[in-house]
Amino acid sequence: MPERVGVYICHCGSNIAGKIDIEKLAGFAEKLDNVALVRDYKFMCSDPGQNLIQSDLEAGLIDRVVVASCSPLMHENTFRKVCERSGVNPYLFTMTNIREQCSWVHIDEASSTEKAMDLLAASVRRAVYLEPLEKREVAINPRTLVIGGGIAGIQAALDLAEAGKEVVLVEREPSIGGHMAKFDKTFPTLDCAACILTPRMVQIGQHANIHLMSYAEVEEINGYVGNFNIKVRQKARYVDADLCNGCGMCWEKCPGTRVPRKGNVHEKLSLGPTSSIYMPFMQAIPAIPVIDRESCLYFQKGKCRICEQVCERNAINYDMEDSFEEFEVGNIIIATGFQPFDPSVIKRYGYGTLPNVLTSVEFEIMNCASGSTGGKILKADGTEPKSIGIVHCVGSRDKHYHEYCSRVCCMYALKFAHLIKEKTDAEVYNFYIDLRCFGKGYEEFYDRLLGEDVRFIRGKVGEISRWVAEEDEKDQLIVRVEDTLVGAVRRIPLDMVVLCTALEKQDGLDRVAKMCSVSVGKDGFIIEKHPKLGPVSTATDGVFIVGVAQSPKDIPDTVAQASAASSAVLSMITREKIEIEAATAEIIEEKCSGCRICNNLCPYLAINFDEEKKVSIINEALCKGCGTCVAACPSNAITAKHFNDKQIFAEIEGLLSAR
Amino acid sequence: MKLKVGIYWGAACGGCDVAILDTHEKLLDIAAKMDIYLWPIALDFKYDDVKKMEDGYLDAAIYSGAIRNSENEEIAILLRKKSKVMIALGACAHLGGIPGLANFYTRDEMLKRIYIDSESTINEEGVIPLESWNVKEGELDLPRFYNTVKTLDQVVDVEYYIPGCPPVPLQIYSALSLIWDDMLPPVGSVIGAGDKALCESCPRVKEEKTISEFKRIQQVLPDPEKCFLEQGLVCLGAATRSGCGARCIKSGVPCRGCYGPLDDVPDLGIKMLSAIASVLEPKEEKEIDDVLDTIVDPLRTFHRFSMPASILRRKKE
Amino acid sequence: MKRIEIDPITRLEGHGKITIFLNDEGDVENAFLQIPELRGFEKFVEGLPIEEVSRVVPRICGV
Amino acid sequence: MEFEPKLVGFLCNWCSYTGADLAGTARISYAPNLRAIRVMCSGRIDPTFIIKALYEGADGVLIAGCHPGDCHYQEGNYKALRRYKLLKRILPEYGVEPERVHLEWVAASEGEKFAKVVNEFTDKIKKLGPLNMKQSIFDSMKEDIVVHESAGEEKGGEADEA
Repeated sequence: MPERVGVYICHCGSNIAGKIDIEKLAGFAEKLDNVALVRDYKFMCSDPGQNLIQSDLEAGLIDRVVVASCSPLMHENTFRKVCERSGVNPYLFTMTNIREQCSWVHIDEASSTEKAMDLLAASVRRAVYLEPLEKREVAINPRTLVIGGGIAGIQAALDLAEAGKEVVLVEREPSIGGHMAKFDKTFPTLDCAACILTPRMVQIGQHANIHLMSYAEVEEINGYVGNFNIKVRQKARYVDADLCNGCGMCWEKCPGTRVPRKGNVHEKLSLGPTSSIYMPFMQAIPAIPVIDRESCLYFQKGKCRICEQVCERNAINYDMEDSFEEFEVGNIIIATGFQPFDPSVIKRYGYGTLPNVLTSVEFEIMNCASGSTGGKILKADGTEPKSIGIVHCVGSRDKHYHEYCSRVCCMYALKFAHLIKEKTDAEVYNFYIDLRCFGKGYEEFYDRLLGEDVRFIRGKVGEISRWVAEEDEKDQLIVRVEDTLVGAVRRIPLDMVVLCTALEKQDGLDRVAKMCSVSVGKDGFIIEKHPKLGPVSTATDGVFIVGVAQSPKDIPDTVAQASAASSAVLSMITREKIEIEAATAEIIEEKCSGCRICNNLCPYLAINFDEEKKVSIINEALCKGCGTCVAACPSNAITAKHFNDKQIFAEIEGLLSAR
Repeated sequence: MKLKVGIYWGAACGGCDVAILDTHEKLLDIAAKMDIYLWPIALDFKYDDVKKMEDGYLDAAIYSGAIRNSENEEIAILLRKKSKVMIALGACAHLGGIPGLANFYTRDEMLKRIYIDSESTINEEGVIPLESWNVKEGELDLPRFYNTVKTLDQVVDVEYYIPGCPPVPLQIYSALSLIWDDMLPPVGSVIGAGDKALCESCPRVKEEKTISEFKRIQQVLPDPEKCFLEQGLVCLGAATRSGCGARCIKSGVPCRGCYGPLDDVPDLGIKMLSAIASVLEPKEEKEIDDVLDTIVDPLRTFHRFSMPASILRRKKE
Repeated sequence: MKRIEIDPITRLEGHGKITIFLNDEGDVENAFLQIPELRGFEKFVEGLPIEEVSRVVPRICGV
Repeated sequence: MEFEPKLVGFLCNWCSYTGADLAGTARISYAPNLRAIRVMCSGRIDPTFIIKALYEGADGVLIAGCHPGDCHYQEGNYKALRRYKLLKRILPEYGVEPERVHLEWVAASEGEKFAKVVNEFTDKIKKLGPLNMKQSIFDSMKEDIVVHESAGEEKGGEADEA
């Protein structure tokens, strides 16, 4: 029996009926081949509208459904569900967009109606070739991989672990903590970063549900939502984590220097010990030192082995090699954070060539009570600065570097100003473009700073130099800036300048993105599934992004996202199963010649070559149905379900069939 | 009962007929199974003999060659009438073949080049062949030279296709044996060839493909073990039906698609274009252009044998 | 005047027909050999890459 | 009457189709000549579709996908770009002006751009005039007929298998 198509035309109140001659369109539809019945209704998406379709399907009058109404992005699901309820495969339905792409955008009624007729003819022809598709489900492994052990990863991992789910937390550095561990205070509440972070780090280290892999990197990710296979490289620490008790004898006696011990204050900036065997900082988790091969005398010159001699636990092992661990997880959370922009590329700011020009990260370390200056703000020569400039937007909001706003600099610049005022008698200048104090308590913090005798100059700093004019400026930096509120170029001598550098995508983020089959945008950050409705999800099911991996953001937003992602993961785990794309591509083995044209076209690595059968095969669980391989297959051995050649040819013919 | 068969050639080179002869001793089997009622290259039957047959008298007509002129079409129509099954033999009848390359030109452009501009022809009056010519004894006529070369199935219904330029002799034999064994597949099928693309029977090692430059065969010494396409040599094997035994490939030259497209591929050339473009390396427009610059004469390469059978058939006038 | 057509001429490569006119005495008055076959390689090899020409022109005659 | 071209558009679901919907939501009016076919990704667009559309009567074909780097499927749009570029190169050999096939990147947020692209493309094709591909193919064969009819019944040169 030939296919019987039911055509349903929606008036959408006057949204469609006001511009399209419904009667004419219905009359046209009736004459099309395979059309069994045509109905029109005020609102097809309403219950009575849906019931029209349902009763026709249930009465067996039709076996294909075409609804001419709004965009499929609006109501495709609604009508698919109607089909399902009526016991008909939802893929036997197709939609004609005569609202968004017709009645709403064309002025003339005659041409709108004509266009609607063409679109409808295309849908009807397409409908004839539609094929029922099976819904597919995959089981979700309840274990989760969190990549990155900064505050984002810590929060996400703890949320999941507390809910009783297993987590593997992989951190590239020897300790978790990330950037937050380097901070002294956090804005705008000025609470001590270590005081709020350290307990959480300790929890991570001790949690029964968390397998912490520090000093480790994800090497490979294969598989798909619910079933990812992970391979992690555990880099060699040269210290046996099971034996070490973190006594500290090794780094006290180590003659090697990872951070120069000589030199000025700024050259010696460090959070942890400066020796070759070191702890990144004293609260590190795990509290196990690591040997820096580059500066270790034994690795470089072949002798020393002092740490080995002083270690009472015999934990030092110079022969340790990188090892690999493989495991499976159901979901992945990318929490890789950021790296600070390197301002030395902006030559006119003199970073790296002029003394006393510091980046914000260096300034944070200097402020940190456990750092090498003991939290004191000092010039390179060890004296206290009398004046400090804080330059905003270094590398951010700048077409030459990053167009985006890094979102945190204004606030940490204010925090710096406050800390300087608290710790020194220095004068503080903030050079800003705009002050963006948009968070809870942020504007109030700015207000507070205004009362702390901090100067604000609105203007982008043009140059930082040593062009001193007078004797008392001789050790100073000269900042030239246009004060745009006054309308004059100012020349300000300062003892020290802090550059508020942009937050950049973390080094290696592209690699992680590629492994997870997610896209990065122009700015280098991972593209979320939807900027508003899916900010922590990605186009790849089971892969989530939190914190700066998605875009620059501050700690509260990062933590909120981390909890959002962990809740999304929990929702997946609790479901136990997930429905995956039914409209995938399929290789017909009997037609595949094994030419391998398609093999590296798949962004999801869903296509593999079966060496025995000499044919390519698609892992349908990985396939997202983009159809790139289908268009490329020179022998049409690959079909795109729901978008196959026959369906699209029928649409083309329908669109162009003369009326 | 022996089958009654007519063999004819339209715009062909005779290679298909020779391929039938090249079945060697199998020819004896063919002769045992079939009586031949027309075969201009080998036997002396005239058109009149065919016209005198009852309609449907022949069990099969095997037609090689493209439809290049009205005589080709006329005999195709005649044979169609006189036989139960029509078989297109070889690339020309199947796809238009090499004569189909004329579809990049018009009839007038062709005739001018051949009869007037030809370096070896003295034709000061610019005479081109006439369709009829009165001599004092009477009227002579020649077939009309067509503007557009057609495939056999564009002028008559065709039941089966035996592809190739020329078809592999053994494949012809096995295709013919389907007739006498009464095992013919559904009408419209390609017989005497494979169901997959040539890569299936190509002995070269195939890997993932990324092409950053195309080369011409004289510019490189190709690695005999490796896929041509991966070495930057345009090869149509991936889009071409197998069955030839990879004879070109084994002789060290890439495939040009004489066996035609696979089932459900409406346009071999355009499909190959898609496949090749898909595996280019660059992403930037300028770099893509640079790579594409290295493909010489793309359309006539992709449509070497199949222009008349492609969707657009010919160059628009 | 009698007209005899040998169409096609057979057992050779190519297409042709012969038209013979006999006079009333039955003698050949005139005879014409007509070659209706033309495919136009002259034109369509123009502009082909040189390495491809050697793969196209064998199709002039396959016998 | 002014020539009103028939244009076929192949729009990717995530960017360009959404962008076209946005033009609707924002009620940005544009030329009614384009009829869109939705595909999931511009990478799905087989050049055969474009040739087919031209054959079936389209005067122009528009391909629209996500901006480079923004593809929902990571790199489908690059494949679309490469195929498009190679296709454009061969169109003149079919006697078809390459301008009749056009590719644009239209993001989901670019409703206005979509409208502009359609308007500009419509104008461009109006200037080029009708393509009439199918008709011209059959017209080219109008004279290709059996003239002497010494065998069989006359069969016209026009063998439209379609």
